[in-house]
Amino acid sequence: MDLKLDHHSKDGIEIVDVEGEIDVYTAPRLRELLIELVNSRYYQLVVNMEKVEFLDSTGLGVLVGGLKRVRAHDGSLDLVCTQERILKIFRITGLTKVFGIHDTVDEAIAARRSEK
Amino acid sequence: MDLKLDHHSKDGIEIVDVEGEIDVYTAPRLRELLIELVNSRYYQLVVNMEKVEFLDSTGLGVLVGGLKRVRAHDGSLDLVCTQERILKIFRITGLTKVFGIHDTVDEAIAARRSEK
Amino acid sequence: MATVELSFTPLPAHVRTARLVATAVARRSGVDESLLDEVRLAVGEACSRAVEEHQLHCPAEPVRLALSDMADRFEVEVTDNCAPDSAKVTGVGQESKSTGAGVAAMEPGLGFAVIAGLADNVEISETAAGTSIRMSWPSAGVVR
Amino acid sequence: MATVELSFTPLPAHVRTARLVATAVARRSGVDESLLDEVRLAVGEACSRAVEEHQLHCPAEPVRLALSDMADRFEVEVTDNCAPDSAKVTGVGQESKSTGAGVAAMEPGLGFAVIAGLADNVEISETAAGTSIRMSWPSAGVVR
Ligand SMILES: Nc1ncnc2c1ncn2[C@@H]1O[C@H](COP(=O)(O)OP(=O)(O)O)[C@@H](O)[C@H]1O
Ligand SMILES: Nc1ncnc2c1ncn2[C@@H]1O[C@H](COP(=O)(O)OP(=O)(O)O)[C@@H](O)[C@H]1O
Repeated sequence: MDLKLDHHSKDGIEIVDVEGEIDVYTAPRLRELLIELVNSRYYQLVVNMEKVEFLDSTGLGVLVGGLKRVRAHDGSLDLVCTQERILKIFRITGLTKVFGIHDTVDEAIAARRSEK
Repeated sequence: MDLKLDHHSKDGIEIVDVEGEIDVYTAPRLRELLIELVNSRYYQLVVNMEKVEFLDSTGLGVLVGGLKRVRAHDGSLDLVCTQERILKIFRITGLTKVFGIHDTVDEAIAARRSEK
Repeated sequence: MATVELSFTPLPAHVRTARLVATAVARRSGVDESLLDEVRLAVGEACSRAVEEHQLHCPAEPVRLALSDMADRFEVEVTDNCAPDSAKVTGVGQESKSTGAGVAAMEPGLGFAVIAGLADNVEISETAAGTSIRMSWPSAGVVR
Repeated sequence: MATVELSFTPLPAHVRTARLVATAVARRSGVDESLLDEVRLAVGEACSRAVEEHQLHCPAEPVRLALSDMADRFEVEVTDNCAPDSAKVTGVGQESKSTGAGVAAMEPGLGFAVIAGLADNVEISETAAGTSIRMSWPSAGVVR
């Protein structure tokens, strides 16, 4: 399955819905979208990974790159993910300590708002 | 998908239900079953191909081999198949003229009984 | 140059791998969905034939499958690496004596009949290295 | 001897073909279903890394993937054919300058972190011909 990307605003936070495989072949498209959002001054992002079927290190790299970009503007990039096979990849690379990872989009938004 | 084989008697005719892929890898199992049935004196066979997902020339060869074996005992081997992609393979190899091909198991049985 | 090449020990199980790879690469190369069934079947036939030849004549040698993205065609070449033998091409699908148990189909020529009926374009050549079956289908060109 | 070998031009799309083949052959070789996700991911990482190296240093050379059925292990070897370079192994997943647009991940070492975290057994060797990553998983032995 290829990559499907969508995004919409919710409570002032931009939600990015990702579906399919984020790998060396498709990750450049996610990277472009994140750059485009930051260029359009969206600095509070939540990437919803619930429909991601495959994630490799190129995908991880793109997410880390996005995080760096929004942080340069005092922004945030949180993740929504409950799939064990995807969480495992964040765990073995130590990235669970770098990203806020939540069970639902609403929880991610709530956590972010309470921090402000 | 691998090959699944089942068989049962109906109106004195042995119905062989085939499911999955009949190819160079699995066809030997179908061949063994047909030989076993003939050795057990089942000479009137109907092979139900409605759940066959893939068929190659090795599979065709096994069916032709089965037909020859039952004919040596004045028997018959009819097929049930309505799937265009499978029918096409019988057509391009000229085997639609060799096998009786029916839309349902009941039709195959009826055609066989009316011939007797 | 071939885009993807697969070589495998001559075993029926690997014919399935070959079908899987050929179909995936054909799809990626822009071959129409309606033709993928034909690609899968024709590649399977050509590889089954090569596996059979190898089992008879050179079981230690791998069978080779080459997939190439041309401008507007998707080309497949299956090569066996057994020395040529005049009976070989016509012997496709024939009951093989030495493997006995069942790699081969029972009717001579069925495999080629399938290939000829499916591939848009087929070329068979005998070289010193063995037999090559080259088939191709139209494609929407390289889509990457 | 490798059971199945795949060689492909260094393009990200073919990394998908490599994953597909490795997973299918691993399954057939008796690798447990619960490990297939790891095989798919680790092979993808190793191939992504090789593709990146080739794009930088030898874009005309194919990347090679060899899959072997051992008695009770399934072994995968990914070989790039670029001359060794001391910075190479640590450079996995690093943003590559020349390919720019995005084959590479952004964090150095992520690819290897994934491989190391997933493969049951990993060996990396630098030879005159290039870098080889060899990984293996337990299997139920040859099931054919
Ligand atoms: N065109 C392709 N070429 C090679 N591998 C592919 C291709 N498309 C998908 N894959 C790989 O095959 C696996 C299954 O793909 P998927 O898209 O889910 O199913 P499908 O077989 O319908 O394409 C995935 O791991 C993916 O990386
Ligand atoms: N173990 C395997 N090795 C190589 N190819 C396989 C294997 N199993 C299935 N295939 C091929 O892959 C294609 C899809 O297989 P199928 O069994 O329907 O799905 P799955 O991907 O779940 O195994 C078929 O054309 C089949 O020939």
